[in-house]
Amino acid sequence: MNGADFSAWIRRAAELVTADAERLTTLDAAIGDGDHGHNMARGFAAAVAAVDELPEDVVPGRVLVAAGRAIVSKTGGASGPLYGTALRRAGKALGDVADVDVTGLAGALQAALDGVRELGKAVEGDKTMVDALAPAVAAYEAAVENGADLATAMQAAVDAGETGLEATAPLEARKGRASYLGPRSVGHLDPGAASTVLVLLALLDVARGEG
Amino acid sequence: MNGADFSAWIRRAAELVTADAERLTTLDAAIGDGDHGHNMARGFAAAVAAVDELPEDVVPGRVLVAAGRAIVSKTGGASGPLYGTALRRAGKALGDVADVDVTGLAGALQAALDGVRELGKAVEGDKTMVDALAPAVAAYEAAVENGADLATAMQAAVDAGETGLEATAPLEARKGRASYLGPRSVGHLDPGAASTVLVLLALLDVARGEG
Amino acid sequence: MRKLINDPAEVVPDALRGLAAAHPGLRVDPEARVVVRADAPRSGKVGLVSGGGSGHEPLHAGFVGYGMLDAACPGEVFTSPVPDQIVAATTAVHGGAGVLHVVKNYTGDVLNFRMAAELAEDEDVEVATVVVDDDVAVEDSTYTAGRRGTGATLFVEKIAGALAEEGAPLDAVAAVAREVNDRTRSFGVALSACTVPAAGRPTFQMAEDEMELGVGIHGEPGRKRVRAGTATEIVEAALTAVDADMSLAGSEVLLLVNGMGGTPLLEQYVACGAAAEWLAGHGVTVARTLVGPFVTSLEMAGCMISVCRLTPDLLRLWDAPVETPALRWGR
Amino acid sequence: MRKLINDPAEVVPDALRGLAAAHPGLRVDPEARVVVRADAPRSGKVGLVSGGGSGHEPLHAGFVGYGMLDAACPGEVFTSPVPDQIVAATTAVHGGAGVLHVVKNYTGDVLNFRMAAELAEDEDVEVATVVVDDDVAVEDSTYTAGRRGTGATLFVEKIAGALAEEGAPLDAVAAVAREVNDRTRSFGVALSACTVPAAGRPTFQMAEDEMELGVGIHGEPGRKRVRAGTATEIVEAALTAVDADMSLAGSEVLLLVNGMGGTPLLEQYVACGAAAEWLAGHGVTVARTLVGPFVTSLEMAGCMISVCRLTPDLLRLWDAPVETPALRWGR
Ligand SMILES: Nc1ncnc2c1ncn2[C@@H]1O[C@H](COP(=O)(O)OP(=O)(O)O)[C@@H](O)[C@H]1O
Ligand SMILES: Nc1ncnc2c1ncn2[C@@H]1O[C@H](COP(=O)(O)OP(=O)(O)O)[C@@H](O)[C@H]1O
Ligand SMILES: [Mg+2]
Ligand SMILES: [Mg+2]
Ligand SMILES: [Mg+2]
Ligand SMILES: [Mg+2]
Repeated sequence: MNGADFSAWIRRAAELVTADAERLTTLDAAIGDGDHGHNMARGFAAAVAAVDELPEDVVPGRVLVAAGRAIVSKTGGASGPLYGTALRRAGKALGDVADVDVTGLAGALQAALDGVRELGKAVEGDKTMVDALAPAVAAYEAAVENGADLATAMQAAVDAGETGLEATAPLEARKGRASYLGPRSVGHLDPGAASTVLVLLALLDVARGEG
Repeated sequence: MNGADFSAWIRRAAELVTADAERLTTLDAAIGDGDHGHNMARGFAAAVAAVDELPEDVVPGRVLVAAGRAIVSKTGGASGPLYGTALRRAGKALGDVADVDVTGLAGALQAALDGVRELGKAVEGDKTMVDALAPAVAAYEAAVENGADLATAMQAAVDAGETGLEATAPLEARKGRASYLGPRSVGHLDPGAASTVLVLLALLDVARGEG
Repeated sequence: MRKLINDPAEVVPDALRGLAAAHPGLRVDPEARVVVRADAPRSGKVGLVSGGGSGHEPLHAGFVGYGMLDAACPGEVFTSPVPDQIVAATTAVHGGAGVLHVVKNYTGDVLNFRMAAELAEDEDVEVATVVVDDDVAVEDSTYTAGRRGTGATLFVEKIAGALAEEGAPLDAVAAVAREVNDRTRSFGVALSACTVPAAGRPTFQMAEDEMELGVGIHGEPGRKRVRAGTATEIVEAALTAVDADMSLAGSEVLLLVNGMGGTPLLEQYVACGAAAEWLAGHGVTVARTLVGPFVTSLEMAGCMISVCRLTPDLLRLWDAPVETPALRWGR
Repeated sequence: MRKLINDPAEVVPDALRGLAAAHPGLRVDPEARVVVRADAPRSGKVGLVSGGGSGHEPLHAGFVGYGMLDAACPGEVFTSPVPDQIVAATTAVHGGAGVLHVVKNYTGDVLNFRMAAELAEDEDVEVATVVVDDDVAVEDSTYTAGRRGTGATLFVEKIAGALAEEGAPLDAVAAVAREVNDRTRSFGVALSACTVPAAGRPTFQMAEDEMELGVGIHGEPGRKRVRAGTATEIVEAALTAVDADMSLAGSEVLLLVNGMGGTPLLEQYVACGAAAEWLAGHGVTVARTLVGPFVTSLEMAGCMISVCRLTPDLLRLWDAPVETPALRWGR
């Protein structure tokens, strides 16, 4: 994947979170403050605007760093710094390579996950986006080790992410706004995990050449 | 009528305005601020309490003055000073006579009307309690001149008061809160005129020996 | 009814107990329903007394203190006080220089204050009365009860209070109070009704997408019911009505953007921005601006705009130190 | 939705234009969304910066001024500000003595302020951070995000602001801010939900006769939903929760009876009276009381009670002069 492919990913992610903004906000209203959809749509719109500014031949790493910076600057809320840091870390991990292969992407995804973990201090089971992102990254790496191609590995990541999202329902939130609810947070999906699946889905679309 | 009869009037009036408080308040909500029923109930309850304090053999004039003072002290709003002044003036007009006859009552009713007119500066047609009280007093006096007895004369007063009340509906208010509505006050009965009919009705009940 | 109360019949005394607990600078009698400055009477100083129905807080009790009112008499919710309260307040603040009654122009308030003034004069207290009637939503005429008193009341109480604090005589304090009233116009817009605790249901019905132009501060219906507009449209409607009655162009003004009780401060500031823009666009200089819920109607949503055409003297008196629960600066 | 706004997406800049028009003592940048004291930076003085989602007005922008905050960064309604705003505010008020960030404990606020602090330090501005977490409605634990920051924020900003105004160094200002937070507990009760302009519908549904105990200031659901009670019952529930977490008997306290935005001041005073009675009955001395809508949730009905156990020093700093749009005394 070259810079254009990564720009396509950001654009596709913006389309998906905007299309599903209502659903994300409704999930957030149940256990948070009902703004996750707006935050994601605002943040990724800013990311697209930043990516549009970049030169044609930009390297993948710079695309993700620019997108991440824009999201941090424009989103606010918990999701802004978290998604922004994830993308910036992924971009830094890619360095200056002009063409990213399956293993290169593995390193980037791992870096994104580490960034979210460090900043948010959440572990799996806390009912956060980590519950979707962590299994997705693991599944991607496993698939790559078994020689899968990009599209196949990303499909595995999305499937694992979706399973992780579903698994957040029975959990009691220990991080983020939902944690204030304690037991009352049980029985609802985590909005950030839901948006994480959408962002992974956007990358799958690009890998499939549908972005 | 002796002091006990006038005390009975005040008690009967308190019963009637309390029983109809909801209706008076609803009328006031339409063209005023929706508290006339509460004001009348509160005011006449205070009048009854004051009358209860008086000696057995109290003269009629003192009953009305005491009731009027209590209403002024406890009601507030526009109706408090107006009803209170009406009763106080009527009481003063009666002086110390121990037994009030039909003509004596005529003077008292006239004094009440004059008191309301002076204090409120309203004339007939302004859509106020004057539109019920003025014709009632006139009808009472006419009946007395034609030799009617107390009950008959009071019946005439009540009938004229009710006609006056009905006649307030098409009027545009020029005094009181309802005047702020201008044309929008048309089509509603005046709450103070409605309560005036109740107070006259209470006197009729006493005259009939039903108080 | 979502009310933070105990017994609807006890709302006023219950609130007065809270007022007493929060403000040691006030002498509060919850039973007699009188709120007096702790240092009253101040000998030689003209006393300022106001009052009216409760439900407009901080008006009037929140304006009792140095440089403003000497006493307030809160009536039942939306019902004027009774003469006994007013007489008690008047005698309590009489320091030998007489007392000014600041009365909002509602028949009930006017009549009860008139009776109280007569009774106070029987006790040799000289009383002057200023009737506040600034609401341009009401068509005025000598045959009617005239206009309602709304936002100008705050201006009158602050400015007359400052002059009284300077030691001016009763006639001068009454004169400046009338001057402020004459130079002030107000117009209110409601986005929702309000509920009197004793009644238990809203004083009027209003659809989600409607607004009441020229509403009164007791939830009385106003000039007309129209489709709800933007903040800019609402402010323009209010200022246009004010300007039509008292031309503002070229004058220096005191601006009050008043929340009616149920509208968030965030939105009151949106209205303030629109008002500032409208006034600047019409050649009006805003010398001072006050934004917040000062003259309220319980939890009614909406706002009222009051504009006072200043003179250098009035501005000086406005800026003079004041120390009350709801308005404080300079000390 | 009965909102006094123009475009829901423009509420924050529109309100900031109103804030700028009303308060010449503030330097407001509606686009950058930063509110700064006109006289900033004050050389040698520690700068105080706070911020958070909008919809809590007057918090925080209404507390910018002498003796309190040097700058505020309002985010979107109920959404934390972004690092760019915070960095701009921090550098604008840095007078060489460093800057204290007062942050309410919400993940979004904490993360955005943390990123801003790192960026500001890249520009050689020393930044200390105090995280406010006084809401006892939330069960605390080292594994969770911890308690929410609510009413204590006002106490922290006022008292730390007073110490900074005295010229104390950053570590001392940060220490007193943490001390105030440690000595304060709050509990809120909602009688109705509120509506975020961008969302257009209430954040939660509540029946007429229900109340939400331990509600958050973003309309987050609280501890539990129960049948609405009297003011006395509501206040008792709040103070019992506070007292269970931090025993109050025998201490001298600062009391805040805070309206959530949609509850009339008259009713807030009823709650204040109930609170004063409960505290007196439990051997608590109330040194100072503040009643009004200071930390709000748009038009949510209800109230929050905050109690700070004072020391002589904290009381002195509380009484020190302050001059902001929403809190002013002593000058
Ligand atoms: N400490 C954390 N670590 C990881 N993810 C978190 C953390 N806190 C919150 N989140 C994620 O952020 C989401 C909420 O984002 P959003 O609603 O945009 O922000 P806010 O909660 O500030 O309104 C949650 O659903 C959760 O997935
Ligand atoms: N100037 C006046 N003269 C005579 N009656 C009046 C006058 N103003 C008001 N009223 C009467 O008072 C009634 C309203 O009384 P009430 O509702 O108790 O007082 P308020 O209007 O202060 O709430 C009106 O319906 C009218 O009949
Ligand atoms: Mg959220
Ligand atoms: Mg009425
Ligand atoms: Mg009334
Ligand atoms: Mg949020």
